[in-house]
Amino acid sequence: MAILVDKDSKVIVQGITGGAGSFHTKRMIEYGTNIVGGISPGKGGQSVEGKPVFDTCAEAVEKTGADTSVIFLSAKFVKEAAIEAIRAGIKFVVVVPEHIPIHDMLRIRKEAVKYGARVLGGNTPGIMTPGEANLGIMPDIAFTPGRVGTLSRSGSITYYIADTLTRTGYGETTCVGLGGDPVLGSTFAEILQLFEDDEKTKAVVMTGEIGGVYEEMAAEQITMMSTPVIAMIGGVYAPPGKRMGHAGAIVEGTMGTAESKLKVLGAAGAHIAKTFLDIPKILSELKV
Amino acid sequence: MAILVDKDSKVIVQGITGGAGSFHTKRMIEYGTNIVGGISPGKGGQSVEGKPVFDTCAEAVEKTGADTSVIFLSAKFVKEAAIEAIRAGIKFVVVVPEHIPIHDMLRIRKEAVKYGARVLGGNTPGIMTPGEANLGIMPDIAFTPGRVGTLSRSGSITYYIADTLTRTGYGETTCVGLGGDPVLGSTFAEILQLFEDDEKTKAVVMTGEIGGVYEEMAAEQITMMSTPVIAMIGGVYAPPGKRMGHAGAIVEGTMGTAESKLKVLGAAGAHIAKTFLDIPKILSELKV
Amino acid sequence: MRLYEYEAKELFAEFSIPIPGGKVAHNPEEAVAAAELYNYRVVLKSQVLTGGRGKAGGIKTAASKDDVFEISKELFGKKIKGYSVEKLLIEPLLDIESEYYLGMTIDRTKYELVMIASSEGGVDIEEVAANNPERIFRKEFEIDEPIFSFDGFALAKKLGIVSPQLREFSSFSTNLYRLFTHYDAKLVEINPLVKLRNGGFMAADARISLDDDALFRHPDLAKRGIEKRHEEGELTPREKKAREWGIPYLDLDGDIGMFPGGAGFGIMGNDFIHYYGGKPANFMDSGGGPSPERIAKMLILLDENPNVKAIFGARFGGISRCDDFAKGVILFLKEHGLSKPMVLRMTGNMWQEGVRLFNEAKNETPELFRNIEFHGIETPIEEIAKRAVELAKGKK
Amino acid sequence: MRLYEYEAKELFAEFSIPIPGGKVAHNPEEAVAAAELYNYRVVLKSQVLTGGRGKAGGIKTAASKDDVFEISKELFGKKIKGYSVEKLLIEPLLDIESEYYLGMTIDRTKYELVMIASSEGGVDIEEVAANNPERIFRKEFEIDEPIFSFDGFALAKKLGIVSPQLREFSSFSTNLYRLFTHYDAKLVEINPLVKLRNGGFMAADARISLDDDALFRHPDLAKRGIEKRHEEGELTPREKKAREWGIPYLDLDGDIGMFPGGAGFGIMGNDFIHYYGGKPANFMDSGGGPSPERIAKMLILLDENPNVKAIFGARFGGISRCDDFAKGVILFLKEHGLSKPMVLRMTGNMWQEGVRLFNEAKNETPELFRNIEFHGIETPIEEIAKRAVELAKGKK
Repeated sequence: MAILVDKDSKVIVQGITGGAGSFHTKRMIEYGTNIVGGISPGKGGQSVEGKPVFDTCAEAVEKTGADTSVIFLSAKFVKEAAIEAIRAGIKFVVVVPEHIPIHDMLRIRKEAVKYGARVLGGNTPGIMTPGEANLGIMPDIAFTPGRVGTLSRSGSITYYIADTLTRTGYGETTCVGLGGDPVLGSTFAEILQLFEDDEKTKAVVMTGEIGGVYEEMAAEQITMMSTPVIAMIGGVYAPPGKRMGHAGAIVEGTMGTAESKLKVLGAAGAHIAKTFLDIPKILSELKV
Repeated sequence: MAILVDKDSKVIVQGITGGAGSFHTKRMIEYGTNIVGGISPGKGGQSVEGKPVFDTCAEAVEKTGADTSVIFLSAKFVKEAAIEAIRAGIKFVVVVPEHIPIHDMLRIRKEAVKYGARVLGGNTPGIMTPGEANLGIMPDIAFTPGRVGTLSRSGSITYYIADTLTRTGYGETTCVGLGGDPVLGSTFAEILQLFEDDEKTKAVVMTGEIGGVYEEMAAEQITMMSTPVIAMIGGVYAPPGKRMGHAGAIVEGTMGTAESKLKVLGAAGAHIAKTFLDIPKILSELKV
Repeated sequence: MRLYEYEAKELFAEFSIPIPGGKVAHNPEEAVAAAELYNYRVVLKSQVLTGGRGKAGGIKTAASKDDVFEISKELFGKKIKGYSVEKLLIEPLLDIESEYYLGMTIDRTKYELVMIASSEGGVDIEEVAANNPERIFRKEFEIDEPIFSFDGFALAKKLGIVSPQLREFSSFSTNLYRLFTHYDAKLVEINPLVKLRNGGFMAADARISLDDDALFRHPDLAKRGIEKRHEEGELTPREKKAREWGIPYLDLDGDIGMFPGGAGFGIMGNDFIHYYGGKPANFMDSGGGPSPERIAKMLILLDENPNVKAIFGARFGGISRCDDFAKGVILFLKEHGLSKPMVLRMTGNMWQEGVRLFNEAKNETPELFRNIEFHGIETPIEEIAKRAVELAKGKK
Repeated sequence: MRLYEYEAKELFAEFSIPIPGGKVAHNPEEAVAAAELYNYRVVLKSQVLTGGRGKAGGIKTAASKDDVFEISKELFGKKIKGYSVEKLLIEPLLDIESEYYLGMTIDRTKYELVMIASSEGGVDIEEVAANNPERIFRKEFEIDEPIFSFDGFALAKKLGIVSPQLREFSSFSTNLYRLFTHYDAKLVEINPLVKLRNGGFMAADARISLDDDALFRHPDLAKRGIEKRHEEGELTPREKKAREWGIPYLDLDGDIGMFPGGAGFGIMGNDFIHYYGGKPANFMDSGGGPSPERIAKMLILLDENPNVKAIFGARFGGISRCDDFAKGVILFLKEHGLSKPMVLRMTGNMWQEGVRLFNEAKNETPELFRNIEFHGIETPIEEIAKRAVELAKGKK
């Protein structure tokens, strides 16, 4: 078992004819992801990597039974693309591009709630269920099937965590990139609940960073979980009030500091890791 | 019993400080309608006919427990007023003014559906439950408590029908003016269902006119009713394609003709009256 | 409120819907000047507020300067379904490969906006709907919901538009939708929406009907000369007079002057007169709460109509008040006088005061009231209608 | 993206939010000229992209011509929290009766827009929220929902605004809302929103923060000079250079040059260096999928920084590719050369090709690689961080 995606997910790529879209489509297929087609309005009838291109999501859903989508489009087109997918019946949408306008993300979230769909991102590296499906841009070298779930706002952190879990023999059930944009399609709390419900996931590693409030929002969820959660927060030594690239990493009052996040998560029962190497130590103590 | 309004309805008047608003407030109170206050933003704290004026519907609902509203405002303010009432928890809104923009009525209807409220009008004479409540502009002389419900798109027709029912001893349970505007807050079908559910209403007289589609839409409802329905349609001799004052009276294709309406309603089981005097005859035959 | 084609096309241009271009001409000289740009290969389109111009001979093509002059001369002053042609839209001839239909309106039964598209353009869309319903495609929208490009793509695909043209065609949908919602339209139609032989799509015709009641939100339209307007064909002199007075009035071909309160009973009263063997001379609507002056003017229209042999009067005061009504009738009697027999029923709001005013005036000047038979709520309205028919037939 | 007060007030005026008027001055002479209109009874407000100007002495009042000249002279060239004052907004002094707060922002936890109002204006609203939460009122809105007048009335009433002023005050809410949604704002604040002694309300201050990522929708803003901008205080020379090259870069006070891939690990790597006893000399973000040229420039920034004693390099190819990364490092080595010791770990997408490129280049010109210790996925990143700390401490 896994969460959100597995080998049976029927995946379309929105923006499949673009540079990034076609490059990562090839990679995803090579990993074994069940890519069933792609969308590129005005290019319907073509094919990319042997997969059919459709003009609209509705058509793709009708002809392929697609239930999942990965978006590779420039930020300004993401709102329409995500809403199109959701309205066409896609239940899981992965938004890889970054810099999605905030008001657009609010609208996408509203549609997702209305239609019962789930959105990851924007600015997510994607999601990986090792051995089954790789959606987005994650490098497969770090991942191996196993028993720990991960979720993180950052791509590189996700890779380092998986790398660590793989090297120490725990492996991963599913690795979820929440995304680095300031407003996200899904929250830590929502994804934690999915891991909690997944029998194969014996522990979860969540990594956050200074800025934003999504980490704090996860605390209540963690208190209700039987699956142990290991939490790691970046930015303990970040200079306060200075931008560090990620819009999500601006320190917003005391709520967004690494101290605040670590304190809240620790109090909720999460096991705090400082470096990646702490993770296998904690897992071993927990007898995972 | 009655439908939609009775002596316990707690009624506010939106636009109570205006000319028509204060004039009809006085009339409604004299009839015995339970007017609990009025709305006029910026005039909160005043009083009209001894009733308190509030700035917002929310305040009026909080302080008086109002559940019903009558609107006397110029057309351009109706959208906001109706939505305000609905969002404040008012469950029944009577829109007396005419010429409400169609797009506004669509929005009002959408809000009403969302919040489970009911709207009459625009361009309705209002609603009358004889002996209990008179909301709108109907002249009380025509009405007396009794056992027939009426609904009509026109004010004057409503009065003539009540006049006839009163004179012949049947009297009325509730008389509903649907309104003369092209897009209406409630349909014939919806109000017919309320009469069907009302034990005291032994028969219903519905009167429509050429133009529009609301009469035809009632047919399906009539086939499902145990309460007999008498239908009357104006415009049998109307010159086709010519405007007759009411926007709702423009003949729109064959669907809106008097013949079409009479045919559809007759087929659905309605008893057709040509003049008002036919109504007591039919009631007598039906042993109402 | 229906717009002229050239006005509709101005709004199309504002919303980035491609139009052929062209110019409005008010006389043959302007037509020739406008046609020069297109080397006189033009279509001359009569600007009238009615459909079916083509069949009625209001749209002609020309291929030379002389053509343009002669044809426009012929069209100016022509009447199309009662509308006289005062403006021509001169457009370049289009080289058309195929024709589509794209329109938008309001579905009152479902309280939603609906876009309608068909691959059968340039013909009567209602006939297509009746005979080939499978060629009509609908897409519904909730009010205040935005349209998205993919909605346009989906509709275009249903029409068989293929990939390279998809984006261009579907922009018609999104722009049409924005125009519709922006301007509070009741109907917007592009029929035909043409595909040109050299590629590209264009709105060859344009029809827009706006909601009169929402014009207050669009003061910019008035600046362009798009204002509330008379939409019917030629008016009779009496209809013109009524319009000047702001009274909805229509001449019919009978002999009973109809003086009812409210449009609803106006329509029904018309039927009643027919049921009892009479024929109304007019339709009239007093509007809600008419002033005494307006009431008096309504009676003038009837009394001065030579076709009217008797007047059927009815007033059930609701938003209107019987006292104002009585004042208006008395004003008319005093200042104008009634030359036709009239039977009148008055009841409803303020009826007591109305009756009092009548009695008072009648006591003062009984001769003014000699042609009036007066009734109250005790007499059924049907009796009044019957009596009006009798009076028109000369019965005392 | 934060706007200057005078820019924010321009947008306020566009949305019919009353402002005091006034003018921007770039030197004391302009300040005097601007103040003349108000008989020199003005307030001089430093235009800097930071809060707390008042406490920092950036806002002064004047009552005479000399005052204006002297005060403005003093303010120009002054530094406020690291920002130099280059523009003053000269506004008439207001005769204030009371002060309110009205603001709007996005609640990310609930995915909705939220309007915040308080009768405690002119002070730090966060302090009010902390100390007197009962004086803060919220009204939430779903995205793409319109605001209605009654929303404004309701909020105004909660502040104790009474009937005669209700309509005027509540128009601030509706206009602020429209501005917020129209311009894709993240934050709009009026603090204080003042009630004047002679009646009427006015936005005495204005703060707007827009969403950089939505600026593409508002080309009109660029026409007014409102474009993406640098919002921090004074930049170091290296930060300026990095900005010119488009690289997010921040100087810190340590000695380890940080050359990580991705901002997420950039932040975490900074912590790791601290955990192992070192101190980073900078923060840097490569951005998604950097080109070889960009990679080379990033290394130049570090190698030319005299504070840097060792470089910590990490690349986990995701959207970025290890082959491009390797090309960039090789480009740097060949064209610039590496003068500091560097420990580097590279893995992820296209790592095989990256390793091949490194080996090829190293075979050709081994001397260029003498300062580099290279690792792949087999070495935990913590070991790399530890080694960087060692190298910075001069350990071989």
